Amino acid sequence: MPEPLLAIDGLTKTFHVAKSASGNTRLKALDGISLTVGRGETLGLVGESGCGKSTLARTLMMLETPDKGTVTFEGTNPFGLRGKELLNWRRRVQMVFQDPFASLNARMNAGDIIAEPWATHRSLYPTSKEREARVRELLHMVGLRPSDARKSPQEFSGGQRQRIGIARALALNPDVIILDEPVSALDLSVQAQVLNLLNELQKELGVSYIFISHDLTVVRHVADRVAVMYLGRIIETGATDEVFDHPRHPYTAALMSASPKLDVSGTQRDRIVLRGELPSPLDPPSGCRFRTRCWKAQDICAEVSPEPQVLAAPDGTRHLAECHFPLDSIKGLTGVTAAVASAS
Amino acid sequence: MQSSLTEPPAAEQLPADSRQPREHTKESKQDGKLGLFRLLLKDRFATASALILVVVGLTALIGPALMGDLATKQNLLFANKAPFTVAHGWEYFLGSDSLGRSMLARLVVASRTTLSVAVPAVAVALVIGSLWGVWAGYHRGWRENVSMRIADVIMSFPSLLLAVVVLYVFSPSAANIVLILALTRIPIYLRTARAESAELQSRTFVDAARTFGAKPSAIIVRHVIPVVLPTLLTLATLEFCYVMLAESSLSFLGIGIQPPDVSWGLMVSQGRQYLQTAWWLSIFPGVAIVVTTIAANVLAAWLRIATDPAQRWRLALPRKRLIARIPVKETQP
Amino acid sequence: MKTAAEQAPVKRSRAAEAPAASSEAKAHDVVLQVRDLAVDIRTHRGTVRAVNSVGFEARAGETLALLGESGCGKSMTAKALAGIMDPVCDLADGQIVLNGTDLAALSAKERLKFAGPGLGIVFQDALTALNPVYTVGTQLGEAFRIHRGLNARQARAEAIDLMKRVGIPEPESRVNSYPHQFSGGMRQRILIAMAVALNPRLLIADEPTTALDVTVQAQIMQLLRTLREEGQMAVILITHDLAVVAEEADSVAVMYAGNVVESGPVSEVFADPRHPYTKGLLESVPVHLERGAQLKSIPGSPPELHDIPAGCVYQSRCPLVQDICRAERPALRPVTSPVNDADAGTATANVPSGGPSRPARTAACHFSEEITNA
Amino acid sequence: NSDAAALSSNTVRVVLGQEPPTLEACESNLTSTGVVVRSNVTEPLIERNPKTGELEPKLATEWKATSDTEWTLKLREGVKFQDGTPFNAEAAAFTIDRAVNSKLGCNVEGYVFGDADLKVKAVDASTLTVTTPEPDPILPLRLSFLEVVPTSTSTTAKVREPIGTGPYKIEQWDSGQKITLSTWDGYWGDKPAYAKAEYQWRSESSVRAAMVTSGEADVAMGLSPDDNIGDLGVDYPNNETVALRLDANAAPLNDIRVRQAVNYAIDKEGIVNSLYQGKHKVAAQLVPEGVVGHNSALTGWPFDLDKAKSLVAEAKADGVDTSKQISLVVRSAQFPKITELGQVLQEQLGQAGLNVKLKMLETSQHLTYQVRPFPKDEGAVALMTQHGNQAGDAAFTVDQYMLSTGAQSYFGTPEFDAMIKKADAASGDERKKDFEEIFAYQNDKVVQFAHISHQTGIIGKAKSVNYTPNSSSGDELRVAEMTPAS
Amino acid sequence: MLIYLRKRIVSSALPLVVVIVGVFALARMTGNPASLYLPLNATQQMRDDFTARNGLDQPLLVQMADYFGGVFRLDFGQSLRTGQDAAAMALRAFPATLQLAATTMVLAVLLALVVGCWAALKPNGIADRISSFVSMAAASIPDFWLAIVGIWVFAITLGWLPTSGVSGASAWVLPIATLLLRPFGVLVQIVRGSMVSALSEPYIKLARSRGAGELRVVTHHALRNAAAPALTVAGDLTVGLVNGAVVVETIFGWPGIGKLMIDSILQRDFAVLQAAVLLTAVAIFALNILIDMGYALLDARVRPVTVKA
Ligand SMILES: Nc1ncnc2c1ncn2[C@@H]1O[C@H](COP(=O)(O)OP(=O)(O)OP(=O)(O)O)[C@@H](O)[C@H]1O
Ligand SMILES: Nc1ncnc2c1ncn2[C@@H]1O[C@H](COP(=O)(O)OP(=O)(O)OP(=O)(O)O)[C@@H](O)[C@H]1O
Ligand SMILES: [Mg+2]
Ligand SMILES: [Mg+2]
Repeated sequence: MPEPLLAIDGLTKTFHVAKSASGNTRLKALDGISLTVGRGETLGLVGESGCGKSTLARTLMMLETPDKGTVTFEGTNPFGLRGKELLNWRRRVQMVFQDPFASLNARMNAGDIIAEPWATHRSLYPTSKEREARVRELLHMVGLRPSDARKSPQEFSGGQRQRIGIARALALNPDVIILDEPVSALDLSVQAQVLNLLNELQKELGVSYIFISHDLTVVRHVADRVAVMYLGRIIETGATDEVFDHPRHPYTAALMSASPKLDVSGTQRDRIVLRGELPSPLDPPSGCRFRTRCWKAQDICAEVSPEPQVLAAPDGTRHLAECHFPLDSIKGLTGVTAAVASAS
Repeated sequence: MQSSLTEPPAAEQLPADSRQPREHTKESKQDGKLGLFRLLLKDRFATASALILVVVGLTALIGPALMGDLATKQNLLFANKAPFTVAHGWEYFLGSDSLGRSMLARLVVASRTTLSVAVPAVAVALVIGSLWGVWAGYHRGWRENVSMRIADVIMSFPSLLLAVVVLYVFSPSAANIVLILALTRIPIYLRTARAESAELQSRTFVDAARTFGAKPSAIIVRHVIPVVLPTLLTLATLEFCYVMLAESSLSFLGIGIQPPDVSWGLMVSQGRQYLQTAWWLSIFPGVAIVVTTIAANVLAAWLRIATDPAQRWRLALPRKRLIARIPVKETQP
Repeated sequence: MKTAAEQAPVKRSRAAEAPAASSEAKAHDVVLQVRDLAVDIRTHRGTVRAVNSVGFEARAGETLALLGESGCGKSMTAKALAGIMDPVCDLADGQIVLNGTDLAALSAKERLKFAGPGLGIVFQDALTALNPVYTVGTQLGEAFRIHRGLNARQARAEAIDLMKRVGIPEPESRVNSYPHQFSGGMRQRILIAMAVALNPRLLIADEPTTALDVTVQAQIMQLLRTLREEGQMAVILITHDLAVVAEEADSVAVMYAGNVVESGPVSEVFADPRHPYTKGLLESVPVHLERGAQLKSIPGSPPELHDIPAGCVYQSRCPLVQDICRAERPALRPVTSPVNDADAGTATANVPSGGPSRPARTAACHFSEEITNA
Repeated sequence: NSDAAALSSNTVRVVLGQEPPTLEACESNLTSTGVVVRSNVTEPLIERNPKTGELEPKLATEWKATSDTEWTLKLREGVKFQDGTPFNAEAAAFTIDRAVNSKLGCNVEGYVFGDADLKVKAVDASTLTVTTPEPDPILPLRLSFLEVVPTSTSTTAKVREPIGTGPYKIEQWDSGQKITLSTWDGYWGDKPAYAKAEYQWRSESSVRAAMVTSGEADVAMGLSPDDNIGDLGVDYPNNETVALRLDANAAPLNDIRVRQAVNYAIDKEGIVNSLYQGKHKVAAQLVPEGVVGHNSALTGWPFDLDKAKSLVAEAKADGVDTSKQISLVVRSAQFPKITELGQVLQEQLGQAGLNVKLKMLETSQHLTYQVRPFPKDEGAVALMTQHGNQAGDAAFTVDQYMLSTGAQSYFGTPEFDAMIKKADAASGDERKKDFEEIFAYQNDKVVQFAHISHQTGIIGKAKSVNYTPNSSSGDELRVAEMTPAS
Repeated sequence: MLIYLRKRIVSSALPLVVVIVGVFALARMTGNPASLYLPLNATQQMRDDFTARNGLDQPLLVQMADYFGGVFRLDFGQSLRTGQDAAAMALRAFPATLQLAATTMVLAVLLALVVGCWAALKPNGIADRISSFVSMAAASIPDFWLAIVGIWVFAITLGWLPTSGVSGASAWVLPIATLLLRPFGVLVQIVRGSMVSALSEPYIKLARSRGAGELRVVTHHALRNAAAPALTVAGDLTVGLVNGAVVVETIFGWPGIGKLMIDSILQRDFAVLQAAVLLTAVAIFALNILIDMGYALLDARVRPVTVKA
């Protein structure tokens, strides 16, 4: 296996918060996350709201300091970098933020926003002429007009703003871009435009993406591999089609089935509707974290945390799941639905 | 309702030559200023306020040179002459004071002292308090705690004592009054700036700047200050009023501006003895204070909206009764 | 002018209510009829028309989906129906007939009586739509205090009842919690509970799940379904998720730049779009494609509100554009549908109440007939 | 306000400029203390008649010098203190010892007696001898400042509410609000007309005036001519004199011609007439009429700007740096219209060609300029001083202001000092003449002072009260002299 | 909550010490009070006696140590001026100021709420313009001037109110009216501003969609949300009143702490000054804590139990 561009091992992040009901003040937002991203690859990251996706992204961007675990980018740990080397790392890893409204300063115009990174990385485009040319180029790349450089963020629609965010991330010619729900604020036709853009960039520049999204249809479209998160842990990873077609963790299965399908036949699908709410990350369940909502849970699930198991994938790709009772890969979803129907 | 106020013409109509982006930016900046000015003209109250402030400013700037002598020329036989008559010459149109000096000239000369106390006092407190507060709020942690405690200390410290000390150790002068007023008002800005900055530093666009590797100082300058500034400026205009009043209260207690210097506050304070015999001695400077502060406040309120891209539309909003319906062509089936 | 809800006894048990409601409203009865709705916004560029001659109808026990690009006026329409427009917006024209009463003709004060018992609305952003300083119980109970004159204790009991109804566990203790103590999904449920508190005939849900992940979305949709069936409510669902529309809605109205450009039963519209915009929208969905393949998207962007062209609103992006499109704005006309040919002849843009039980199929395009063939 | 009316028939309400810090008898030379205590609560052995300037018996009936340094006093009998104890020589001796010889640091000690210790002896119950270290012709006058207290009074601490022999006793002191005095039945003299006196205090003179106008007070002290009190205002000469004290230790004031020029440059008539509505009198010396030693022949300096200018020019021609700055040091709010006066003086001296800077200072700062040791490196100082001779004898003025070592004097000459020493030791007419000469000599040869005016005080007085203020009313307001106007 | 309170009180202790040390040092920079308390012709010997008697000849640090030693024994020293216990003087004056400040602020807040809400209902409407003009004028009139005019009009000309003093309810009217004006003027602006933004919040729309009328929307929904900024400013203004109602106290002869403080400053009555400053500083710190608790009452989100650490 080739050396991955970015490797994360055992990453743990705890937030200190005021007391919860049980008196706990430590919120484990990330709990031993291990992942790899290859060069030119797109890793999709899905999971319920609040499971730690954004925290993972922010930790990778060194906006948060992890308690434990390592990040390796081309063999070096970015958290140990200082000065020039740190700046260089900053240049190579960029992020597009979840909220296109909040991540742009409303008092700057689009051109200034896109050019902002160069204020720190002066050597990249030393003359103002070069910078202006590059801004125009970037605007063009993300499908905006050169004249848009003068507009301020509120003059753009949500989709256009997201594109400005992408242009800003591209300004430093990074090797990895972390995209935190880049399309969930967009409507369909704009979403299509943005996805096309990302796709082209990857083809042309060989950028790697970590693509966070709720929308499974979109993830399926863009990602080479998917990681599914639940309460701060990666519970399943594998090649996209493998995970989508043969989910092995009950939660993944539930997620897949909950995703609405554009099916105009009008027939009601059977779907797994999970019982109960996501448990509070402050007081996660013992043993397997999903057991409180899992229809397959047994006594052992409450006692022993499942270890990730390598599962056989029909197409030979690496498929990992963290479950004591992984689903049968052949039965697929139909079997699951039957099981739920009988359980409830 | 299409007025010249509308934004620059749609992008497509601009000269397509994008090889001259510099000119574009220049143009747009001019546009912006012009736009602001036109916007100002649209609001009658704001325009009037701006005019008043300009007049006051000019008066303070050139007035003393024109009227300085007149303001000190005493004539004991001509004391406390009533205003609103030109019988004694134009310079006594606003009457004369208890030493027979021209009220008009004294008001003009006092405007300079007043502004040269109020403006620097507000400016110094604003700059120090804001920068400090922004810095403390951005970094949080002990810097924030220590700063807030310092603010508490200054707030609960009797400013009068400070005034007496400064006037004792140094001498009573406008500069020292500026020093006292600035020092005691720093916490106001400090607190506001800290609160806003603490909130801002958790915003996503600040995080975005961090991911480029921008230094805290650069982020503060680029992202925090421009957002906090309008609030602080509005606060500063309220404070402008406060400082003028504080200065007159110091005069009342005998530790403010000292004659022969003259400020509006001092004039009000000294004129109070004559309220029943020569009302104009304290009414005119009082009116000057009130009018100036109202004008400053109105303009600040306006400016705050006008510089906020998200609120600017409010100003240019046509009144409800003026709505012109846009006719819509439609074919009937 | 009393509504059914107002005449209802002050306190009814939930159990007794459901059958009563369903007897009042027969399934497929037209609950709301909107005709020629127009909304103006006063902006610094002058007054613009954000919503223009919008018409549709909502039926008891059914869901009408409003689809359309961001900024096309969906929320504005919803707010106009609920009578809670921003101060810069004016209802310029049109009728909003709810159960036989034209809300558009009422004064703001008279309208208050309908807010709650007549219609309820759910906003997209559950965090900002709940008042952060009051407990959810207080906010849930308010409708009862206003419209039924209950005291605080009674209102609280009703609030607990409501929370049970929308599936919030342990409502007795959570009724005293503040909005920020709830998760996004629960907040959304509370908003829904608030909207259905007085069993309105019409529920408007403006992007109720956009901020939520799919598992929560599924739960919310199921809740809406249950409530709709229990109370024989008409539901107007605003979303831009075509998959949700496909799964949840009975009929759909597609909006573009303030105009309804196409409407009809979901299955028919999705299977056989008769407006190029609808067609483009359906084609942008990333399904059943090679990974990384180019997605279809509609080129260009919608016209700005102050710059809406004469003629068809979609002309700048339409692949079929002709001279007539630039000259004349096509009206919403019935179109023939292969699925529903029989009704097509009688359908009109605005069906009077008591009309046919199936919603009509309409489109606003000069070439709606050609599209099928294209 | 019928309540107030009923009250006012037997209560006289007085409003003062400030709350007395204490009513301690040995501090009663402080204006705000004395105005309440003196002759109301406590009484002195000997009393000075403010109108005539003569000393009159009070608790002492007779006094005479029994030697150069010894005075013998005969005390009144049958007088009781308000606590019931009898007044006798022991009490009188105790009072003097307590005020003058103790470590209490009484204000009156410094004010009247300097650092001289007195020997006091109670010869019998009603006879007292006082021995001074040096001959002191005005000892009886000095004793008139001592208010007699009983032997039960603390000798280690000052007392806030003294017990005296006066017609009124302290009924209640609501700190910050008011002091109430009520008549004491055991008083040896006549019962006063008012059963009660109530003191309040307001620092704004216009408010004090307003209180009389609105009927909230019967007597208001220390009003300003602009308080618009109309015919409720009563003028009285208050013994205060305003003058500039010129520091001859620095240029340009070290030249007598410049000091003379200062005198010529001030338009005293103009100031008195315009600022003080003609109520003050132009002054030619530091003490007003009525004080022993006042020289009624002195006419003072005329206002003559040209003369002033030429004197300055002369001095300049002789090498005096007349462009050097003179600090005109003024205490803010010392007396009505002082700021205006300061500005007028600055302007007028400026016109004479002097470079004057007005310095308005608060009390404590002003005091550092007023009394020795004077601040160094201040250049020439012209200090505005308001001097009130409460005692009625020029010695109290001259020792302080003119002796070259005087606490408030910048300079003097040996010759002048000798004149003063001689006058101090003299008595009777000779004393009077000596002091008159001294005042004339100062104007002629010394010119440390530029006199401006003798002030007139104004009190506000309601129509319902009969009272005629006199020159000591500001320090000693005798309630017993007030009667209701029927 | 109690833990939070304890924390706040502990963290206020150090600033309090700083305040006292500062006052102590600054006060002594204003010079030896001897000449104020001794007759003008006092001899050097008397001055030295005075200085020694009051411990002013010691090095500053020793004086300070003595003082703090005294404070721990609850002995705040004696007034130079009146010879009374300094703490007793401060404690006697304080309630008068507190009552005045509290009454004024309560009235100012109530009035400002009413006027501010009224103005906010129609931004830029007639009511808004009028109230903003009036409130700005109110905020910029010098208080001593107003006080004197008030006395002239209401006490002398009309005879409705007493000129000054503390006797009877009517004596409160003028001082309060005078003090009220600035807080009122400032608060109207603040209330109006935060009301306008609160009224444009989505939850207000939702309340309307539930059938809440205008009055209910304003009083039940917007007001509480708009109250926090008003609370902050009201707090600062109250601090100003507690610390600096000097002018009004001076004019109306109100025996309050502000007057006591300025007198002590001008009279170099150090012990009283220190006691008064300590007392007001404690009060101000307490006020700040109260205000923070007020926020928590108004808005559950800022309750210390739920905020993120
Ligand atoms: N700064 C912080 N302090 C305390 N807790 C935090 C902080 N940031 C995040 N959390 C908590 O960590 C958990 C993970 O949050 P995160 O934002 O990573 O979720 P997410 O998966 O991105 O959710 P979403 O899909 O809603 O964006 C949540 O429970 C959140 O409340
Ligand atoms: N208060 C307002 N002032 C000015 N313009 C407004 C205002 N509110 C809405 N608009 C404009 O009216 C149009 C319709 O807005 P609306 O909120 O109805 O869109 P929408 O269809 O709900 O979009 P989305 O899918 O993004 O929610 C938009 O172009 C918007 O910019
Ligand atoms: Mg997230
Ligand atoms: Mg919307």
